[in-house]
Amino acid sequence: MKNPEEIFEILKKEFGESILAIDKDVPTEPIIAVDPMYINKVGQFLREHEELKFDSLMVLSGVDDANGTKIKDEDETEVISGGTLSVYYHLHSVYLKHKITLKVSTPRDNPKAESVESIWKTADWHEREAYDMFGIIFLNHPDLRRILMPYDWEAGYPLRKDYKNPEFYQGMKVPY
Amino acid sequence: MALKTETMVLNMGPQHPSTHGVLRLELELEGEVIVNVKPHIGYLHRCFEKHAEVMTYPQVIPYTDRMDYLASMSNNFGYVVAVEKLLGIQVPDRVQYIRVIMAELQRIASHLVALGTNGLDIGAFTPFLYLFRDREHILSLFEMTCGARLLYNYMWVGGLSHDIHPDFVRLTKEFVNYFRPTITELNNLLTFNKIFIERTANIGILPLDTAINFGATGPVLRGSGLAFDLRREDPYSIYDRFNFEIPTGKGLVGTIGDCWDRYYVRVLEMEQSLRIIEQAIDPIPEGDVQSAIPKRVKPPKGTVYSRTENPRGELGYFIISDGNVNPFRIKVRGPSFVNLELMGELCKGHLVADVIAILGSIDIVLGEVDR
Amino acid sequence: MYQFLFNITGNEIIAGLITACIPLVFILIFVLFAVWFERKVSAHMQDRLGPMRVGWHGVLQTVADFVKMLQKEDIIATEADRKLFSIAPVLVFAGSFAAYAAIPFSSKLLGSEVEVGIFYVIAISSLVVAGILMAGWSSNNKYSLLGAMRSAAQIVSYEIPTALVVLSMVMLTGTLSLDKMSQMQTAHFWDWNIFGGPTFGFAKFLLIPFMFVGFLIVYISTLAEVNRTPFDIPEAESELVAGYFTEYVGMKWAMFMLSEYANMFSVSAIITILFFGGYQSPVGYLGNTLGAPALIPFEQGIWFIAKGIFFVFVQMWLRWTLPRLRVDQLMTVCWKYLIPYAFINLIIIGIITLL
Amino acid sequence: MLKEYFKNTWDGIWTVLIGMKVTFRHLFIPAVTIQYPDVKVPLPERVRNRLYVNMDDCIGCDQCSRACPVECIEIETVKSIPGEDLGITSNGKKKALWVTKFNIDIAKCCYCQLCVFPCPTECIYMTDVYEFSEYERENLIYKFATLTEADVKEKKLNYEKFAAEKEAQKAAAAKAKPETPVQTAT
Repeated sequence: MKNPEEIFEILKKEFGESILAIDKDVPTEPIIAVDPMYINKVGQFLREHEELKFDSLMVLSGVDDANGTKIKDEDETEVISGGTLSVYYHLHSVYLKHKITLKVSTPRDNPKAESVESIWKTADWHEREAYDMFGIIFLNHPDLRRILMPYDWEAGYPLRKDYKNPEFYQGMKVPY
Repeated sequence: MALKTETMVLNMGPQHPSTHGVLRLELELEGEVIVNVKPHIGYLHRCFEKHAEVMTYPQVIPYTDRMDYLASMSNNFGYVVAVEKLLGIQVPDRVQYIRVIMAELQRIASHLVALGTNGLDIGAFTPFLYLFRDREHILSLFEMTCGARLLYNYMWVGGLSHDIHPDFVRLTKEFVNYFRPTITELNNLLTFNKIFIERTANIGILPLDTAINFGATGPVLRGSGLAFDLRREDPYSIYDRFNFEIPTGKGLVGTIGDCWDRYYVRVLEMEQSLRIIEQAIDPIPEGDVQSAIPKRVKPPKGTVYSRTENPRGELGYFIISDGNVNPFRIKVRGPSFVNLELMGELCKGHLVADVIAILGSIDIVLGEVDR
Repeated sequence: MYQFLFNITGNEIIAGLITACIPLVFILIFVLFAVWFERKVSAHMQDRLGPMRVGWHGVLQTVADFVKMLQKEDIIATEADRKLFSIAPVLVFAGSFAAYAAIPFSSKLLGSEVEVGIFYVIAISSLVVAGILMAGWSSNNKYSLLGAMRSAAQIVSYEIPTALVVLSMVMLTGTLSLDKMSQMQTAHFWDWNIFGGPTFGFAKFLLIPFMFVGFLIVYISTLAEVNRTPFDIPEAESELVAGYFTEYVGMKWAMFMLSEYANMFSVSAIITILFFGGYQSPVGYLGNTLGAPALIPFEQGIWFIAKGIFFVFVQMWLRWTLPRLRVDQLMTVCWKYLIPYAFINLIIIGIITLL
Repeated sequence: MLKEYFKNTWDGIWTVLIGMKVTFRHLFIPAVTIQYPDVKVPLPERVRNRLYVNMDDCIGCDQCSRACPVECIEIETVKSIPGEDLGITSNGKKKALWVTKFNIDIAKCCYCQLCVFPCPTECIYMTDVYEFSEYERENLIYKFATLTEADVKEKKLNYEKFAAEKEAQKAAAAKAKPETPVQTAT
């Protein structure tokens, strides 16, 4: 049973600079920020390490931080440029009964992160949903396609803050 | 020269009598044996998360009802516990007791549907109707307290929308006494029926480590033998005041973790819920259920991930709030969404008829899968 | 019956037609009754009320359904193989209707007193398989194809246990004709074959357990032949939507229903003849006591139909209690359980009849 | 192996008979279903079906339409002129707004009852009428406003006239004020 600070120390010792920071002040749970390209190694380590043994990934959620600059282009629609799209990993150890939250921030223009599908099988659909809703591309994911939206939905990624509904989808009027 | 055979692709769904909603299973068949299953979801996607970003916190509650429409009370419970953790407010005991009773009644009602449809998929029509007749009693209890039968919007942030009806306690006790013998009747009729056992034992065996790796939770995980129940693991509300066992799959008729075990775990869980209701129904303290409801719910900046034991598994709400009235981002971890990934794993090598039995035993609700 | 009509009309064709029409009329009436009966039985078994609106307790419900079927538009799928698609229901109904030719309803009213009655019935009832395969193949739908293949395997493989048990009964009674079999089991119910047959003596008591086992085997296998639960895999709603008659609508679909219920009665009729004394009444005839022998054939007819309907009720009772077997379990039940038991039963009865 | 073979057969027969006993018993248990159109289930008093607004209590405060998650309540109000008397609501509040339009689109309503709680005069509440299906979707938009078209126009005109007068007075007062300081300056 380890609390997040100890886990952060172990990770810092193991991975050094790819573990960026831990912010504890925000209420209810400390979050460890990790470099997007090392998340699968960190995940592998967290699962194998006998004191940690994070064998189940509870949830993997994409978030549009909307911290870029807001530009108003011609027909007054807001387009956010710059800023980050981040992915939160909530891990839990069934046998050692402790939890940890990892965060990965990827730049908005080409959001890329390593896929953890090989470590926790449940990440397969969660990552596909994060891709479908935010456009975050997970490298070497078995089949990264849209999961909830229609497969050929090319009007962008719905859950982004600056998403605008397309007028028509295959000839059908979208806003009812 | 071996006879060249190619696999036949059979599309089961989205309109199919036993896919528990609009789910399309793309089966690759070799004769009747399944080579590969690819579930296609998204037919019932109503963008709950996009809605949640433009609603205020109390207005999101009717939307959480509609996610897992067979267990709306538990959805409300999960969301409300998350927001209260974020706000850091303490809810009076009367509300806690009523919430636990309502959540357990909802668990029984949801299991009744799960068991009924599981039996229906395998061909047993009558138990389905007996279980729905029992479920009517629970629905009328809910209707008496909050006015609605399926989508309640009953649990509010910090309290409840209505206080319980004066003769709610008496009727719940009546229901508990009425319901126990019907469980044994169900066991006689379906659970220990040789044909039912033949159809579900040793089918869709889920070993424990794949279950954990796939993130399966709830009766699906407990069917594989691990006593992992959030009401005991990570007790929220006042579940630590009640003693109840956590039934797990013991492989009575087949190996541990097969369809029959998942089915039987739900039957035993109904009895445990009855025990909790009995322990919780008497000591309901007096008090006003709407005292702790804040006038304007404006949580501080921060994130919370709270998870509760929904009848189908671990229902998690990951809420990010940036300090103003409507939430910045709500991500819902639906248990059915995660359990459905097991289909590809469990159905290999089985027959078409088994896919239905396995899908019935995993018990998914498409509203929660597609959100 | 045929002889009696031949004397009146003097012309074989008309006499033949009329004797054929009697079972047809009986089937139509029986099906109207049986559909209503099944809906009421299933309703009350499930704490429901069943049809209540059309006529007293929904009695005219089936008539209403029949009229609805009549005015339904007859749709044939474009890619469907037209000719096969239309012949299939006719063939299926012909298969089950032809079985009634040899079934003796009472001593007077029996189709054609053909000597090889039971042999004929078993042969003709496997004509249904061809009809089902045609239906499955011609509706050009994956689900119906799967359903038809399954039902062909099922009906063919369940012929064997039925034939074995029928063989053991023929060995016991010594005749193939259904009519003679019924006549042998006369007077009291303990003379029925289920209780060891008419000849009194030590062999009778020895036979009773094996007769009961034989009855169970033939009852289970005829259930499978008629595609009733727990063997209704070809039209398993939860897997194959509706099996081989998914694409059928209106009158063609009604033909399938007609043949299913006709089959149900013909199968229970054969079981009553083999084991429960055909049209013989268990307690003697009212006609004898009142001294009006002309009354006896009607009484026999009533007894026969009553026994048939009782077994149809048991089939319905099973349908609303049991789940459905999987296809390969269906085969194991038949080949690994029913056929071995039927063989042993056959051998033992053979030895006993020699005593 | 043989023992298991006979056990399977025995199980097969015995469990089927138990199941049949259960269903046979249910033949004699009275049915629980009712014949719906003729027999109707009595609904509890807190039931939430069709919305109803008692217009003489409504003060047009727009609380309910703000609380509605699906925005199916549209309210338009016109301020009243001081002289007019709009009457008192049941709990003694003085009404100050003419409610010219009060539409509830019951087809969009999700029956969550969030609008009933914030209403200060409890004029909006849910009745137990559940058979209100219509042939056209437009009929599902319930118009509760009690003012006729003519009234609405008249009220608007009054208000515009009054607003214009007030505007004129304010302009005049503003003009009057700068004159006085000018005098002192010279």
